[in-house]
Amino acid sequence: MMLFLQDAADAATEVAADTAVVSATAVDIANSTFAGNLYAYLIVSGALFLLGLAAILTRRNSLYVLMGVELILNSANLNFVAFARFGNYGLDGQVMALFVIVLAAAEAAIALAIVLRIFNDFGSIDITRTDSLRD
Amino acid sequence: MAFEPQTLVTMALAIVLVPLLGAITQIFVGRKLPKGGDWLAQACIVTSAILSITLFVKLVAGPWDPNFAFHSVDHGLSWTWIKLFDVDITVGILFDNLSVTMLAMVTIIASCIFFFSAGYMKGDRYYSRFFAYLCYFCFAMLGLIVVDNLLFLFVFWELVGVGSYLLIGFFFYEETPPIAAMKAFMTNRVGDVLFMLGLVLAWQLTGTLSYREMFEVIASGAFPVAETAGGLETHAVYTWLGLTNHGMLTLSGILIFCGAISKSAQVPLHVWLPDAMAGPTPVSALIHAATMVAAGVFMVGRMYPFFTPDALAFIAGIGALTALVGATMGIVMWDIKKVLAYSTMSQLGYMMLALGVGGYTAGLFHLVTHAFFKACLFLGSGSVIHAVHSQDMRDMGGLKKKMPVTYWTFLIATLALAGVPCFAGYYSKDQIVATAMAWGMTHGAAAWTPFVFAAVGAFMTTFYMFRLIFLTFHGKPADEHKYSHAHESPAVMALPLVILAAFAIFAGGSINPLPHIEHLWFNELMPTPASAAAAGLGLDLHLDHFEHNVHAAHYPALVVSLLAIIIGFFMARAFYLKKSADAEAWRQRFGPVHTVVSNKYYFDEFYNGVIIGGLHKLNRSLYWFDRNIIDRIVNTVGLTVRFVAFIAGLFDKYVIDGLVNFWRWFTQSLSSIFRLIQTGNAQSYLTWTLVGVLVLAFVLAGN
Amino acid sequence: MDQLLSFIIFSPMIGLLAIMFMPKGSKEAIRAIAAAATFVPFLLSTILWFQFDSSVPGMQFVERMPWIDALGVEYYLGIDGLSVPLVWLTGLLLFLGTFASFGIEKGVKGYMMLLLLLEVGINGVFCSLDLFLFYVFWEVMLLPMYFLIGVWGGPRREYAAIKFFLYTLAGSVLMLLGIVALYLAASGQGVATPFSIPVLSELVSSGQLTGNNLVDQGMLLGWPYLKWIFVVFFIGFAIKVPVVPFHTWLPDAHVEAPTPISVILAGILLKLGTYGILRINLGMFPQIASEPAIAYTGAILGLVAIVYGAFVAMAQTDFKRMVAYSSVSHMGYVLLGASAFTSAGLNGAAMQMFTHGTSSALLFLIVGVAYDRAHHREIEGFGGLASVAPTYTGITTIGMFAALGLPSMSGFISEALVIIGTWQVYPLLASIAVIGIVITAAFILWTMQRVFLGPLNEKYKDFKDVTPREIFTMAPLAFLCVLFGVLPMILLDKMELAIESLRQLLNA
Amino acid sequence: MSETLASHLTALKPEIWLTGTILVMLVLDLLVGKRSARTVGVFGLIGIGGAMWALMNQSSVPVRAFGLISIDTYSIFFRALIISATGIVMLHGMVFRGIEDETRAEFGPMLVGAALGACLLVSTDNLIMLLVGMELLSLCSYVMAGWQKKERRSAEAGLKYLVYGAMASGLMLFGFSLLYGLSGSMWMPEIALAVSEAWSLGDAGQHMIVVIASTLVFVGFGFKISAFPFHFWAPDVYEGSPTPVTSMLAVASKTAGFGVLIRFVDTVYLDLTIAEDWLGRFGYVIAVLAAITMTYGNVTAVKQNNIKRLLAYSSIAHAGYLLMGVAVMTTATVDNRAAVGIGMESILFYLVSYYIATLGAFGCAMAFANRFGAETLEDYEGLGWSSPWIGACFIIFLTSLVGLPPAIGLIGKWLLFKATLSVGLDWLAVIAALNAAVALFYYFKIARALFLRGDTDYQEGLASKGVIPGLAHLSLIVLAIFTVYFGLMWDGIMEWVSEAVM
Amino acid sequence: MLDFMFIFFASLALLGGLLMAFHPNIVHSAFALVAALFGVAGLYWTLGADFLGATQVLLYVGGITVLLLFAVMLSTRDAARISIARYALMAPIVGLLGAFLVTTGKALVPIVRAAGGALGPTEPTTEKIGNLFMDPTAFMLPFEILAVLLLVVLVGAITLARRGEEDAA
Repeated sequence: MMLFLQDAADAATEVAADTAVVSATAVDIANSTFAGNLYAYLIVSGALFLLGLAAILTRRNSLYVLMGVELILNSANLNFVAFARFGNYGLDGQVMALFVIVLAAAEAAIALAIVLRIFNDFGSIDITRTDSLRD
Repeated sequence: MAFEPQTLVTMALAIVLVPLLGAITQIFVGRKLPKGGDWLAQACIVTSAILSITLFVKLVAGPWDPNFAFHSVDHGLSWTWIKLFDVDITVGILFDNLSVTMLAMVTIIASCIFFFSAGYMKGDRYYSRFFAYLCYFCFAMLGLIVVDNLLFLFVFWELVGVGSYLLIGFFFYEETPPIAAMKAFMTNRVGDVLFMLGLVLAWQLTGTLSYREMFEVIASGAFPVAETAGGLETHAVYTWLGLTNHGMLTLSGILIFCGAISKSAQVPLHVWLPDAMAGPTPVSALIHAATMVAAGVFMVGRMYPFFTPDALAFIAGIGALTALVGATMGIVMWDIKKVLAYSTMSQLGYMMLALGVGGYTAGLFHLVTHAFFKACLFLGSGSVIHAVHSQDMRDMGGLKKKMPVTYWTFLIATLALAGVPCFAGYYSKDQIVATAMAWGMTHGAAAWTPFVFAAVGAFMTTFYMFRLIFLTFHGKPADEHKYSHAHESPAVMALPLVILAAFAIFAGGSINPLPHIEHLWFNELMPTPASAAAAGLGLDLHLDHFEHNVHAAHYPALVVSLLAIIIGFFMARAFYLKKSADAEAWRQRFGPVHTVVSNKYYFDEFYNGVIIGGLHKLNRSLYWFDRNIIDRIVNTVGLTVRFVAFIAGLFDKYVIDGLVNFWRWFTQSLSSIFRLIQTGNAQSYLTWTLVGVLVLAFVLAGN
Repeated sequence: MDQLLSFIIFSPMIGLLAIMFMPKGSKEAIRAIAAAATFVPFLLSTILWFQFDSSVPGMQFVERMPWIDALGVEYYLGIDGLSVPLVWLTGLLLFLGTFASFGIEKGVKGYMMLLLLLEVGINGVFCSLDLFLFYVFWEVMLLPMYFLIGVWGGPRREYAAIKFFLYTLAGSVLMLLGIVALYLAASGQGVATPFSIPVLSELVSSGQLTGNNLVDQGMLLGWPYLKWIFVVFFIGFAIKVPVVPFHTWLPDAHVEAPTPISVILAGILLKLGTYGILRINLGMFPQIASEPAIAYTGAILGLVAIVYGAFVAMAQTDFKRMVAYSSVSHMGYVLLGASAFTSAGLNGAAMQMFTHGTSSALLFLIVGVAYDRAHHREIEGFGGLASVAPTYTGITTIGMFAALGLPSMSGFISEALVIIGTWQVYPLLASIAVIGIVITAAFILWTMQRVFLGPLNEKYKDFKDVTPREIFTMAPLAFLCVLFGVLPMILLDKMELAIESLRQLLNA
Repeated sequence: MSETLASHLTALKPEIWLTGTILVMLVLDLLVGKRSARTVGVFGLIGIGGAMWALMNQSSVPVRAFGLISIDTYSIFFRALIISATGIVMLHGMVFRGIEDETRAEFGPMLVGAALGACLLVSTDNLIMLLVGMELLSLCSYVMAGWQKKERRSAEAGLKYLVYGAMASGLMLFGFSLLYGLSGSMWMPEIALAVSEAWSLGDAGQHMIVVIASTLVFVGFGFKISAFPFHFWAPDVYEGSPTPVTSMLAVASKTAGFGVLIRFVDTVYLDLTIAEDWLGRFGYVIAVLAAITMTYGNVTAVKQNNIKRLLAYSSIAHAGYLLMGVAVMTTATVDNRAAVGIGMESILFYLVSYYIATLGAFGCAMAFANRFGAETLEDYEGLGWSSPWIGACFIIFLTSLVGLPPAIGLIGKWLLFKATLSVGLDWLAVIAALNAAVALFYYFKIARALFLRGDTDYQEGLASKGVIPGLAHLSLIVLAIFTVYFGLMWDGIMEWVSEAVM
Repeated sequence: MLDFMFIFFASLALLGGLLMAFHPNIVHSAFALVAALFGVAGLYWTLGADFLGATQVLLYVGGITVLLLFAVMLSTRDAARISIARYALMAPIVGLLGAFLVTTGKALVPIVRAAGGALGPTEPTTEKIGNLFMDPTAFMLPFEILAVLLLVVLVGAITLARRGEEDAA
């Protein structure tokens, strides 16, 4: 798994070079209705945030909770990148987003290990059923 | 002065402490000594006796000075017991005619009784301990006599109480003696705390507790402490009570006298004395006839200048009542010792009466003479009891033949007690009646009561004493079996009887039936001291008038006394010797009265039922209160919680102990509620968290 | 011996450490060490007693050094006439208590260690002149006591221990409040040592410390700031004494506690409360203490304790509970005497602390002997023990008479002084207080009669008389009861100057 | 550049020690394998000792490393607590029977990893570094919580911790993004400027940014310190986790949480230009949360039966007490920043006392679990007699936790109360005092079970012989001694703390 | 062009998110999540974050695929059940939070716009980011720490998971 992550990092660099074609010019941005509008990004990120929460709050499968968290993280990342871009804040936002992505992956790895244990021990990954620890 | 002050003090200390030494030795090693160490105790008391008699001869009989007084304090011989900023208690030795005479009397009687006891108590399981207790008692009694200080008098006063407690309860392994002992001590305790209050008040009035200084301060009319005493309450209470210096002095006097009421078995605290007869007879003779009970009289005599006329009137009243009440009860008793006990009570009443009506000399004189003949009577009764192993007079009779020594000595003492002329008791008793009469003459109306009571009492005294003699020594033996085993007591018991009988005759110091009162030895030595209270308060006691009346009353009183004796004797003879009058019929005739009297006026019932019973009830309710109210009020938040708990019925078992449990219950309930959130369901945790986030956001966003 | 006090306080720690490293099983050795470890402070405090110069006013054997500079806390020890007898009594009772504890078989090691720790705390309280130090020592006593009752106690020990703990904890929390309040006021004024008792006393009594800097005009909820502190301290100490509404922990604690612990509890721990009242309430806030209403309240509380305690004691069927309630009654004299502000009253109060320490300790030892042999304490369940146990009865008689205040016993002196002192200011209260004397005599004699006198209860015909070890624990106390009854000045002399300066302070 | 790098690295010596320790342990794990898990542990201990040594040698002159870390007395203080706690936990982890021997060797790296994360967390003032540090700490903790193989409760604890932690960090991250949007920076001082500007000059909408961002950020911190209402995971996770992990969570993790919270509050909110209005509002909320947290923790603890769960609630309650200090800090005004110092000082001191006593208490719980398999109050009955040393230590720790003399806990509470009173938060002090009374109950339930209940006979437990178990026990005794010693001689701690506060 | 990209990716993200959150079948949900994440990656590109977008695609899609595999393996039918009550509970929470977010966003936009001024052209970021990661005064430390983190966490995860396998066996 470690190797996988390192590979992934290398691959990402390459892909990034290829996708440079889609980078926009100032004119493009000035002309775009949505892509040049911070509101639009914020609405998307907010919606993702709320959808993530909704998943966390409604789904009993513990994997959903994790997926919901991923959505929340992504919404935050989107914020970072959007703010960095529109506020001309530099690269900090993107760096943060990068860290978050890696951390989320690590988290997912642990989550899977734990969920596996839960499934073995409880025979279910229903988060409402793992309640042997309670008052 | 025959002795150096130093010597006198040494002798005084020896008199007091040698018996203590004997007591300590006896209690620790007595059992291991040959003959149980009785010789040691006897040696101790004889040492004291010899010293006392020496003192008596040298100090009293030698100079024959009515004003003789030796204060060791004057010679720098004193002991500072407690010295604080405002409390200075310095004790010294006070020898005057009264104390030296008392010393001699007590030691002589005690010596007799020590020897008598050696016979009487022979073979007892705790033989040596008995002597230890006796020694201890003597130590306390002698200490009481020689000190010059009211507080120390109080100290020894209590110690004689302890001696009495130990000795009454000597047969502690039996049912009644310990109870009687406790009763005696408790009754005395009641009087003693009042005494103590009186003492404290006196101390506050005068700033000292030394007799002489107290009298000086009072006589000077300056009550230093009383006037300067401030404090929140003092002022308010005194004002409220309207107490003046006069009033306070009277109050103090009465309170001090309360000590004597219990100690000298005056009504209404006399109930312990008859019960105290549960102790061994020598003890009754020494303590409950001759010495300790007389300590009350001694104390009143000592404090005589302190008492205001009002206080003295109170004393007289109590004394008169006691004289009569005691005598009436003496008539109806069957127990030989009880008769003597009530007789003692009655005689003590005479003494108090005498002191109260101004017959200082008469009262104290009677104290001395009475001590001898009453001791003799008790020892005689002890001899009888020893012989027949019973105390009930209905089991006796005809013992005159079997026990001649006992009989004759007993008879002599009886005559002395009845006040038959030429016997010691006559001189003192006659004076009492005369003084009482004079008091009546001086003050008129109600003031005649003491005299009347005294006269009636004199008649009764003769009656019950001869009733005793006739029933015991004359007539036919009631119980042949007991009679057959009866025998004269051994010499060690008989000799003391004889000695005491001799004193019963000669202690009056005269065998002239019509003496000039002033020339009786006692009157010469112990004239009535001037009343400090009257001097201080500026009261006129009309002493001249009173003196005159005493003279005037002398012969009328004598006649009355003699009449009473004669009537008493013949009535007793008629009822009990000749059986010409039917005692039973008379008893029926006086049915209700008899019932009341033979039930001792229901004093015991009153005390047991109302006071002690009430006390127990009170105690138990207070304890209930303590467990159920105080504990809970303090512990719980209050009754409300308890009430709610009761109503709810859910948690009243939790309210067993208040705060602890209430608090526990409270937090536990809250805990149970809080725990409901902790369901173990992670999703609900997340939900709650988000709710929390929302609330926080709202609170932070709100104004 | 400049550090004599420190030695007295901390010498038991050496024994504690030694015991700590003893194997659990060697009970005899542990007992021996404990006895030695309590003997050392006893010896030292005896030296202290004789070294103490009663003709010099003020604190002696002072040790003073900074401790926690941040707060101005000092390690400040010293004694005056008020504390010397109590320190000595502590040494004695702990020493005797150790011997009395030889009968304990369970957890000897822990027991002895706790006992030694307790001694450290008690002596520390008596010697501390710094409130912070005072409080620390005060609390050091709390836990050992809790465990000593809770572990080695009778059947309901847990209940009793927790009750004891909660009550005294409440008391000490109040005390802490007071200390903090004083600290805030003093440190706000820039006092360098805001915990020092002498410094604070000086400031408070000279009116320099009023709390004005904290609250408006020095008033808080209508009362002066200092008065609140006074009240808080008073209640804190009153719980320990215990004064009547706060006394219910005492009987339970006593009944459940093992004998030696009862001895120490009654003999010393209760004195801590009255010591605190004398030292802090009266010594530090004389103006407030001598306000008529406050003084009168104190006197009435004392009176209620005397009379009420005696009455309730009489209702007891449990020997030990009776003694416990009698303690309530006896401690009332201290409060009553202390509230009178007369020389006699204050001296009586101070002396009562000592005399009650000896007599009640003796009584508890006596109860312990009976309980050891009969395994119950029902007064009615005995009877006639005097026939089989004469020595025991003899010692009991002395103890009982000492407790009922018989002249020639120490209790009389102190009670009489209290009554004398009180009468000067509160004659009414003094007259009511004597009811307590009568009732005390009644229940004591009644108990005496039911337990020792009368026909022998056949159940106890094999009742063993006291053993030499028991005599060794009881005889010194009996001797002291008599000694100070006959020669009270030995004791009063030590205390007099301290009391006199207190009195002058109060009557200023 | 290499010189710079070297100087940066010098400033991070303790962290390098820790990292090295992780690597050495992992390598050793491969080399000596399962046979000698303790050898690995010993190396771990040595490494932690080295880190501690390096830390103690750090100069108190503030240094910035890597542009993200500020090494100052404040961070030294927190890192000292964290690293030393890790050492003790490591020691306990080596003997705890709940951790199977075959996985014991891997446990060490997790622990040290968590410590590394915590150290970074408390030293940084950059949000990125903060996030990485916190996640390192969290992720290692998730793993450790679920470490016990045969215990399904452990897995459950892991899951719950993970789920809760993931969401909390997600929310916090979202909050960060808002702050970033507001200020354009990840650096706290700059954020502070933006926040104060937004609050003092902005309209209601801008206020809302601050509010929402703060709330969301506080979720992340609140989760770490287990403050109400972000504490829900704590009882379950504390109970389910292996005991040494529990103490790690209760001590190191919470300490780190407070370290970062205080820094955040101090830097972002207490900037001199911040509008007092906001601070008052925030402070009020913190104070209320403090009150609720301590009350909730204490009251709920009363009915607990499982020792670890009970201690978990107590740890929540202590978080409440500590929050009191934060509330005190927020009462500072522009003119008078004294309250910051007072509040911080009291928190830091309390943390020390909490650190010692909680480590000790959980250590004792572990020892009892080890020897007797005891977990509940019933199991504990009479065990004090069988293991008197541990029992006595336990009592001492409880004494400290209640705040009774002569333990250090008293001083901690005293300082907190004093601080609270001195800034006029009287009601909070009163609630705290009431709470102390409640706390007595359940703490003494333990004491009672240990010594007063059950038979006092000696019960045979599993003996643990050897140097390491001996050391583990010794650590408890040393902690107990510290508890009392520092309770009496707390001058040194006080100095250290005030130095850390600057 | 950008608008189109935005609309496309935004729709992808939102629809993916919606499906993920509400589709009863976890497999579908997982694929929806992949779509959503991909959409977000696209949005990064529209924002000029080329490297980030690429990382998003590679790492997330890779990670989530693994996640999915396990999910399919493990999920049980009952776990997928959706309770109406939960929705009822969720709705107000999410709604209120949404309202908060709207106000926040409205206030944030002008601030950010003011700070940013006129938008410049986007530039390739990969090199810059790489430099940042290697700059000791920038993000070198977190980057290195991240390596440690991954190492430790993966060892941990493996240990946990391996034991899980042993248990299952």
